[in-house]
Amino acid sequence: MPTSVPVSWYLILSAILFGLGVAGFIYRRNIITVFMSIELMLNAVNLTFITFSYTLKQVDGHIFSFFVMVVAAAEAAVGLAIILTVFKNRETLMIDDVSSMKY
Amino acid sequence: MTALIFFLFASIAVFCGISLVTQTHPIASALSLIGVMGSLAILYLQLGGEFIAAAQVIVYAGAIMVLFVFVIMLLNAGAEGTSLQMSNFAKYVGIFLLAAFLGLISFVIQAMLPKTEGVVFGAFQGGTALNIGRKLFTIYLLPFEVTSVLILIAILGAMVLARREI
Amino acid sequence: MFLWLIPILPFLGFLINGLFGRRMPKSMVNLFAIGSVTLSFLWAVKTLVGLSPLETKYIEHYFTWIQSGALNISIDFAVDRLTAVMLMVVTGVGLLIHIYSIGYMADEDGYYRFFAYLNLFMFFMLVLVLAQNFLVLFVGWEGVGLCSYLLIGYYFLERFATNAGNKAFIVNRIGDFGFSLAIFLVVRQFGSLDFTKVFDAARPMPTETSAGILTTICLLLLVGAAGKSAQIPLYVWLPDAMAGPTPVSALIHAATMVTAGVYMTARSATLFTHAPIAMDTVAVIGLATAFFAATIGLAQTDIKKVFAYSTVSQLGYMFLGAGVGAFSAGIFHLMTHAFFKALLFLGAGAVIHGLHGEQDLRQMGGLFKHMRITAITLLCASIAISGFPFTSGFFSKDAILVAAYERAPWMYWVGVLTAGMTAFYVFRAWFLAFTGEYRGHAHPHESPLVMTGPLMLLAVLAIFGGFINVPHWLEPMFGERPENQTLAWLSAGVGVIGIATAYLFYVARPAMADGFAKAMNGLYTLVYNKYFVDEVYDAAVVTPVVKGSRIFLWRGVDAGFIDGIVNGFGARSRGVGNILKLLQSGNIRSYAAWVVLGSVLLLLAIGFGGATR
Amino acid sequence: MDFFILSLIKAAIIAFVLLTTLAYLQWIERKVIAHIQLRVGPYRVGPHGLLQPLADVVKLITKEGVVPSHVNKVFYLMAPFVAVTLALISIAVIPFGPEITVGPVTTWMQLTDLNIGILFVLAVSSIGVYGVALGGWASNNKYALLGGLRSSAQMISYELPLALAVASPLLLANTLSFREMVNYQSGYWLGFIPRWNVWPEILGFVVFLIAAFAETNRVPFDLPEAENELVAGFHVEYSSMKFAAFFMAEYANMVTVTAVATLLFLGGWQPPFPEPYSDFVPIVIFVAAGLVALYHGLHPARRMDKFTLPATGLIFLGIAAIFGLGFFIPVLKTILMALFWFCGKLGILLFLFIWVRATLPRFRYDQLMRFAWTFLFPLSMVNLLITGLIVALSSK
Repeated sequence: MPTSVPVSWYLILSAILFGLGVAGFIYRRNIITVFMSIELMLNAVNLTFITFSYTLKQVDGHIFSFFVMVVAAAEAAVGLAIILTVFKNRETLMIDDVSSMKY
Repeated sequence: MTALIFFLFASIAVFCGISLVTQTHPIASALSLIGVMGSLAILYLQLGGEFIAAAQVIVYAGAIMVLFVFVIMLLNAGAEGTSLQMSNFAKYVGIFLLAAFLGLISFVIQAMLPKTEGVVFGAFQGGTALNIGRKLFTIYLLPFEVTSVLILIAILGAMVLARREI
Repeated sequence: MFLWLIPILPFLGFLINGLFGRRMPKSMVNLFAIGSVTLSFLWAVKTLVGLSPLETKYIEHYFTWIQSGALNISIDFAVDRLTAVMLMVVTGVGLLIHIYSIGYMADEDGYYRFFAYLNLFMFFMLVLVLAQNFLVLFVGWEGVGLCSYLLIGYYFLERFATNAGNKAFIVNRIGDFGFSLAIFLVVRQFGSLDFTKVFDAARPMPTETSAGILTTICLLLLVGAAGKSAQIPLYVWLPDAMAGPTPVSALIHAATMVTAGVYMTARSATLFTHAPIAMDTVAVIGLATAFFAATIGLAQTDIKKVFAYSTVSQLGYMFLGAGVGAFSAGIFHLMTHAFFKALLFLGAGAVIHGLHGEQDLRQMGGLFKHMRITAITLLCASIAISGFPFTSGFFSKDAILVAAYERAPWMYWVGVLTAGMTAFYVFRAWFLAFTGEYRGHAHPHESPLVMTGPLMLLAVLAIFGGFINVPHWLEPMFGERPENQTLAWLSAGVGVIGIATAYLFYVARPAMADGFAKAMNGLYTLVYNKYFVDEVYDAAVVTPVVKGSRIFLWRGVDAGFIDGIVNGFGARSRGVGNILKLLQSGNIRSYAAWVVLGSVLLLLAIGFGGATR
Repeated sequence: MDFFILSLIKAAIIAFVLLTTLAYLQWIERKVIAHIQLRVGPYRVGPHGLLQPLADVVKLITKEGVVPSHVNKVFYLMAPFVAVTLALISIAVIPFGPEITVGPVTTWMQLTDLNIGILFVLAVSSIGVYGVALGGWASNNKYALLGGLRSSAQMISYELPLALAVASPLLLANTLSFREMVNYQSGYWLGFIPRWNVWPEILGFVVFLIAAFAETNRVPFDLPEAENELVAGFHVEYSSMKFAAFFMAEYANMVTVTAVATLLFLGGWQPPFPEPYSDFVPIVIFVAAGLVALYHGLHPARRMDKFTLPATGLIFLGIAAIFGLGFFIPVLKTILMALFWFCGKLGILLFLFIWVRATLPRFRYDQLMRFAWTFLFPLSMVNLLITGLIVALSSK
């Protein structure tokens, strides 16, 4: 067991989490779960921001991830309101059933 | 010690991430996501982001995910049903492709950052609330204000969506 | 010193009146319009008192406006002695005219609009005057042009008013084109637009005996100045500009805006003195304009037209002064001219107001007993413009003429002749309006105090304004000027002769004028019709441009080519969209899959690209 | 590894004291409410029911843990665990006193200090809602679900004014660490008014207290467990130790918020009187209490008093003697004085909680939400603005 891990491992962890988020986004059919997959991807990106911030010894990455959080909060507020509205009108949370927005 | 913490929480994060994708019930997924966020917060701490770790817990786990759980409970969303409507072929090929892709990315990352020294706790002290506040309210003042407007718009949007019969 | 307060105050007045004036009572509109200008005037006075004796230039830097490469243009305001004179003229005369307008515009529609425009004009004029670089000056320059356009077309329901506005605007564009070219050349030559930097760089340059870069710049500046200050050949818009309300004619088209060209020339004196060819051109154009416009003025029957041509003529004097190197005399004449010409216009306005809109001199006469104050104040202005000894015109005009004599005696003689004509046509107008029998049908009455008050103040200034020794005040900037008592008295004498002739023709022997006109029938027709310049321009420039635009630009380029491109793009896009829309399945997960596919391909490309590099 | 041993010792002390306190807090609550309502409260087990908590613990542990068949087992079992863990964890960053030196060891009377201690407490309290929400949802019972829903909505709503109220003293003191916050509040205006944040931040203090009542699901904001509407709300399906865990979590939360209030607004362990006088206060109080107890022991009203009251009096006198001993041992004095004042303030605030529970009726749910969003939130906002203005004006 090494006493410390290289920075790149954090990035790989982030990539894994991002990949899992993508997989969730594509495989899952429940809108809420899909939404949570997006949050997982955002979190993965935040991890890279923090990691690079550490590598470059600059605090800017923290601020970016702070902004990501704020945007995620706004997104969650609006997104969940949309989900509520969709559920109210269609009685479903399955994403494949909500497909009338097409050509 | 650093490595131990990293492996512990990284594996928790990955495990919770897999659980998020594979659990059939949304609330289980939500709790898995909270697990990911919590372990990421620990990793942030390790990387010197004490403020952002606290913000991660407060904003993500404490506010956003509570909202998710709240909505799941409100809609009383049940399990998704066992079949993901995915043929076995797609499932296994997908998993294989994902694994292959992640391997590729890992390889690229390792190739791009070949000789980075290990992460040491405390090597970066710049993530204090003081430093972040300094930057946030000087260089990043405009983005900050813009995001505050964005939040305002989001609040209004949520209110409109929730209130009116659409 | 908060120089920015001086222009900003009228701007605030403009904002308030422009945005809310429609719903405000007139007293409120008055309060904001007059109040803002009053405060601006007081602040200007306070600033100048605080800065006196103003030996050097006082500059205030506000912020960087344009930063591009080596070019750095900032918003700066500055005050030196030249600006001080202009500031006093603009805010002082402007204030009087604002007050006068309360009475004159009392019954007009769009009262708030008028004052809003007037305040906006004050703002831009003050920006122009306070500017510390060419670009800010240009902003003010264009702004006053805009306000001039808006105010000429103030009666926009009348066809001739909008036409006159358009004419003024378009003719000014030609001048502005020259001015912008001059600015570009200044940037190219000096790398800066800041007055101090440009002039400091120009000062050590040798005087150009043949056409060089400075001469080019100065000639282009002259084009701009000729457009704004109505010099040959771009003077045609000014007489038509009389379509606007009379206070506008007084403020913009006599006292302030049209003198911007003179101001700009004086401001660029350093450049001009290094380009003698340009100087001579300025002088010749000024003299020609002065003479030419004066002859037209002899035969006009519209009282405002007479004064309009008089303005063109007097502006010619100022250019003559600048052209012969007597910048201070030019500025001096600018100031005195602002007094007496504003007075002339305001007096004419009072007459028109008293006659319910009548402007034709032939429909007036014998008004002296009906409107004594107006008559007397107009008389003051008339003797001032005639150069009667010890009135303001006497000092300023003679300063120019003496300087012209130093340069070339023939210029002096032409100038003196013009002075005589000036005296003649101004007094012709006065006699026609105020003496003899009343020939019109309206019921003349004296104007209210709010109008006569400014008239009386201006009358005092017109008579005694000459004792303000502006040339001496400006000496540090433009050097000393020669004096010559004999020449001065000579030109004054010619002025008196002009007055006497007018008296002879229009009071003592009224028949003589008609007889004279009949005797010189051809010449009279030519002059009466303003040498047919408008008609020539119309045939030579306007008609070809309009026809060419209609046939080639509109039908050919716009409808055929540009619309064709746009419509073609639309049609192609629709075609492509018809195919691409098949991707829009409405299934979000398939969208996501596409996005993932795309990003994976990108990543792979980056990965392999990075590997091969 | 000195650090680990030291931390372990401190953790053990704090855990022991805290858990005992939690148990006895419930006894105190029952007693106080009983006396307010003119009852005697627990009386049978031990003198004046003093051993009641012990009996309760024994009862709860030995009771059969029923897991209903319709629940979602994993989350059902997880919920009380989450609740109690999160409630206890934030005590780790609460300092009880200043730095002390006992023999060779110099340490703070605090388990661990974070630069962002206050944020840590906020973070933990913000995820504390999961215990309740999860319990309500996993019970698969409509009353429990409603309780869980109410609690999530209520806790996220009241967290806003809470956080904003916390932000004001942070602005004043310019720090996120509890220690520095307390240090900032040391000293006296005019020599006798303590420089506590509660004076400039009286509005923030009131907002904080109200929001704290809601955060801890206490009366008058105990909608999640409103007995008469929801039977018992989110913990209706819980029994034995799992039920006790929720209870413990509630009391632990109370202790935490009162401790935070003490540290942020009431000067932590700083005495309210200048140094020489404050040292005598505890001795006087304990001696007086001991004498009163002895006096009543000599004139017993009830049978047992003959024995218990003199004993209590003697214990009080003994405590006074220990305080007196502090005059000769500086370390002891530092520890005792800090603990005395900190616990005194804590006790007063806790008494306030109990008092309010005994007197105020419960809100209706819509009133509760409207109160949070249309009154408390703007009020805390205004307070923050005023504080910011004060700081901005006085910093020059």
